[in-house]
Amino acid sequence: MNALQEKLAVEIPAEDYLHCEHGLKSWLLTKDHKRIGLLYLFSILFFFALAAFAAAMMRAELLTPKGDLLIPTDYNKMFTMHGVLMVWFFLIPSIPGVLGNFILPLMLGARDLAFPRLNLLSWYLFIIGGFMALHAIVIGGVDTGWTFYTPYSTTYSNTHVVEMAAGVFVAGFSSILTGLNFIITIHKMRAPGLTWFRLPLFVWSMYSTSLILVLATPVLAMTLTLMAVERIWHVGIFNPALGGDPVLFQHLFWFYSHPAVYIMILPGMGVASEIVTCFSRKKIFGYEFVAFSSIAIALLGFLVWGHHMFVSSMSAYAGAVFSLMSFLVAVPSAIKVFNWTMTLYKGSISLDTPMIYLLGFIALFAIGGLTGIFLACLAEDVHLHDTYFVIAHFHYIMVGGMVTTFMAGLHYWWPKITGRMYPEKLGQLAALILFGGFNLTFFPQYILGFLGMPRRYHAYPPEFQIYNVLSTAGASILAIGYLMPAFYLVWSLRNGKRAGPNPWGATGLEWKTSSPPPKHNFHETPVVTEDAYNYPPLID
Amino acid sequence: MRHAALKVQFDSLEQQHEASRLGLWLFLATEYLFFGGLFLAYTVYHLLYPQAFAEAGKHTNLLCGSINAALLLTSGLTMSLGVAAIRRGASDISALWIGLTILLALAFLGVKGAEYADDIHKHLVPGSAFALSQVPSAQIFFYLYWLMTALHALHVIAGVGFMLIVLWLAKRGKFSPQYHSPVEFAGIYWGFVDVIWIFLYPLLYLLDRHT
Amino acid sequence: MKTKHLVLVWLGLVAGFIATLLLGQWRLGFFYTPVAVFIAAAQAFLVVAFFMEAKYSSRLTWFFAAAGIYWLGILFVLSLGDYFSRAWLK
Amino acid sequence: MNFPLFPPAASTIAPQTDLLFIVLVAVSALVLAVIFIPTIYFLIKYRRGRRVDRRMPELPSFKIEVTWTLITLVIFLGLYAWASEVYLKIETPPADALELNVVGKQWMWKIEHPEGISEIDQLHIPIGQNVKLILASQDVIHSFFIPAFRVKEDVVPGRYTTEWFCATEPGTYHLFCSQYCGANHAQMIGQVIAMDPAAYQRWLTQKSPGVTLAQRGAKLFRDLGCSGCHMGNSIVHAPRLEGLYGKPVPLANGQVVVADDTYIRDCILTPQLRVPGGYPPVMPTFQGHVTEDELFQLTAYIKSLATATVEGGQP
Repeated sequence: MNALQEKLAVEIPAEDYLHCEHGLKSWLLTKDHKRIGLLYLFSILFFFALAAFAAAMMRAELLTPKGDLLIPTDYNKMFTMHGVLMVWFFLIPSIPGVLGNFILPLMLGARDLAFPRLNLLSWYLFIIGGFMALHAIVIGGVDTGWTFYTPYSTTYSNTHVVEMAAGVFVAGFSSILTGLNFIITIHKMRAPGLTWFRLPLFVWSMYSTSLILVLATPVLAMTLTLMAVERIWHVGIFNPALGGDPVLFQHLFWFYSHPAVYIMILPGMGVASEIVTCFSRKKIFGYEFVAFSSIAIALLGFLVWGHHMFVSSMSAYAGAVFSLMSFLVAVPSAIKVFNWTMTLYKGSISLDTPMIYLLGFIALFAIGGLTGIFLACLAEDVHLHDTYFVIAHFHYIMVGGMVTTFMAGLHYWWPKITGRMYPEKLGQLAALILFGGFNLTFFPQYILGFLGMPRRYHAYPPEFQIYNVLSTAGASILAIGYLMPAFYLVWSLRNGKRAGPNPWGATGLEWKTSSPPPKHNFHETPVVTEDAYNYPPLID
Repeated sequence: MRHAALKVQFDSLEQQHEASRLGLWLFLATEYLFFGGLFLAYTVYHLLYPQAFAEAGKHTNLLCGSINAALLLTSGLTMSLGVAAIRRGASDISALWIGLTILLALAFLGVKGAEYADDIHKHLVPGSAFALSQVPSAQIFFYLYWLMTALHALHVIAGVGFMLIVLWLAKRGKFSPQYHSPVEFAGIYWGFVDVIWIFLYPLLYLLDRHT
Repeated sequence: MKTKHLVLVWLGLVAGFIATLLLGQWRLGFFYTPVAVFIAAAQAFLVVAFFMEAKYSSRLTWFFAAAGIYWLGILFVLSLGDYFSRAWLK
Repeated sequence: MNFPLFPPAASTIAPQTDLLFIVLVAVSALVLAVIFIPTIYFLIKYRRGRRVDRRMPELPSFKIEVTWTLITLVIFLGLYAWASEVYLKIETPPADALELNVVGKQWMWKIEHPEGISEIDQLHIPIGQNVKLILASQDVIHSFFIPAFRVKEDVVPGRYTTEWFCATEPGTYHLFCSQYCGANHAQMIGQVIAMDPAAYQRWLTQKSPGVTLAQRGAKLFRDLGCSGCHMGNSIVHAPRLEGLYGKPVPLANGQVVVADDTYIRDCILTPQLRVPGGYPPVMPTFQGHVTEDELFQLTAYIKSLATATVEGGQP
């Protein structure tokens, strides 16, 4: 980019994607990936707020050992609502739907995704699915847990299971179409010169994520169909009275739902690689290893689902195979963490808000990943399975990992999305509060789990109380950490200082266009001549 | 000059065509994983209850199933001939072949409907009035039979819809030897519908048929 | 693609269909299913390669087609692994 | 205010899994140190604006990558092998175990002792003795979890699962249902009371109802009409059950199965599934007519016939 263009871009671009069209219709019928990304942002935040409310109710109930705030059924509906909304309507679409949609075509130097209309359809399917799930909650709720285990879901629960499953089913097709769109875009829409090994690592991680979205989600769709038909028809293949095996449901369910965990964490890892390099002004250490570890996670991640079933009466030999695979899938994650750490070496590190979130992520993800090893250990899992240890572990991965990187990415690309900077000091403070609150909420749950407190209990023996009190206290702090950005980010929309095309001095094509970008991203198709993260060498 | 069918995000018709075709193939990969759940259930219960499956498998309508297999295999040919014709620029002949494919598909659905009526008449619907309730787990076979064939029939219907749209576009003169992606895609999709039936046929109609 | 080739492919499919049908009348018992699935796989290959024109498409097409089969294979092998080995430990 | 860190450890398995746990914690702490200490050091040393030598030396990065991959892999494989070995112990009940029957139903546990004692939400066991639980569910999936023994197994409707342990310390321990099972899942809890063998014997004699599980099964066997075909001089050609339990049974389809608890259960519920060779498949199903408790009673009765001989007539 020459100096004149640079100067032009700093001035407010008249034709940016936010201002080129006006009115509700221009948003609801948009095919612009950037606007669709924002549609996703608003919708997932809405579902996040609802799911967080459910979590708050649960934490309040668990302050005391007796079940005194909610009746048991309502508590069960709360954790089901929390799980379903968080997993399918917040975590899975969060980074792909918002940041992936917005940033991926920009990073590739493309004018849009390969199938913009399909992209809009994905959002509508997501919204329809979401409102079907909400409808199920409003008309009385569902009490099966997000896992829908048979035969409870098919025969014994008298709540609105079918409606809820239908909502998830529809949202699943939204995931499939998004993943498909991303894969084809990455294959076919790269700018000239942008070879595979020049791609930013965020693109690699989105590619791996999309593979899982595309290939695992259909199995979930079929599993939920089988479950719902069995519930409606009163006959089915999971019914033990007909010779059916409820454990088959678990195989099918976890074939999707374990890889789904990688749908949630892989995009976060991609964001991490972007931010670590930008704020240490360095090439990533071991680019190929980080890139291929994403693919390895996508491939190996499909071989480990049985570790959710070690005590389900599955064969012990199958358990041994699944356990081995679970250890192996942890290796690529470890590689990534080591590489991020090594990237800091001899860097020029600046602790801006995204970087603070990101360092928090590395810590939380490391703890979450290591405790995953506990659960992959067959003998240890027998004791820890279905206790709060599992809850703590996956919240470290999903909230500590995914949500923290989502916040990191949102702050990192916020100037690109809106053209404005947020107040830096407040951002840093919020990131620290989030880190502290998170640990206080979830670390005690590891101990609770080891002591033997089962999950999904609304009442518990009194000796567990102290850790539950700590956890609830932490949740209150965590809530502040989440609410702060909601205020200062909105404030920045009008009052933030103008960002210019590249406020962080980062590499990557998304920073080579104006902020906010024009409707078709680039005035001229960019040509790539260098590797990713080609920061100038640091002397001192 | 940009071709009228070239979308803004693409640079050339070739890029657009290749992207869309890959997208379709990837979509079909999700489709067979979708069916995969059912096939897995079928395999598991076939292994657990071989006798029940053999016994229950005798009661499906072999004649209807075989006619339908022949119809679908042939429709695969007619559809491919339709694609080959449009590529030569013979859009009228192409429309004829696609029309014939639609007729074969409708015949398939007709036979399937008659077969369903017969199955219902013979109480082969799992539930309290199930005819083979003395055979343990025979209900599982028929439950899978109904789900698999119904799901396949839905795909046949979707395929017919796809082909009707293609015919309508062809009638409006949208296709040329340079641009005829929708015709080709309808052909690919129809091939998938064929493949599913190729697997369903022996699994549902030919278990233990010797007399 | 030439009409002649397409008709040949169709004849191959019909041959597979008749083989499936005739083998079904034989006393193969439980072994019928693997044999029939093998024939079906051959037929499916013909359809995918010729009717769906994968043979004349880019390698990426094959990659996507194979990816789905690979993941389907994982689903089958690991799930069935459980069912086969359940009786081993008593 | 106290902060408990360890649950009571009161079975032979507990010290083994706890050792594994401690090693896992130590390995985790080590890995975290390897990540956190350099990170913090780099953050301070290479803070932007500080004047330090930032020239990147030529690192053998491929070797570094391979090294830490291999180290991770070796540690993981070691942990894997160790944990799997302990797991196989947990999953393999010893042959000499005292067998108790457990039925889980929404939302209670019912335990049946062979002596005829039934307990609700309480499990009395002797210490120093291997105990094997045969678990059945009347409705949904439950899970029988005793934290102090570090064991748990899902209770799956439609079949039996097993769980075993050997208690080492007398005391009262928690019993939890750990697989979500509906509204009152959190109330599906109870106590495991581990006792000295002598105290256990006293408890048995004190609580004994005078009728054993097998005797209750025998009554049921007559009431349900089973004896009409399987006993005495019946006109129906049905297999005799004396001496059956634990023996191989040739089936009509040529297979051979061992007549264990699962086989007996299957024969009562789905008699057509595995018909013994030489008998017509005429037995009606008892699916829906017998509860899981009753199945245990009938099985106990058939077990008690294992050493009996057929009276009057050929088998």
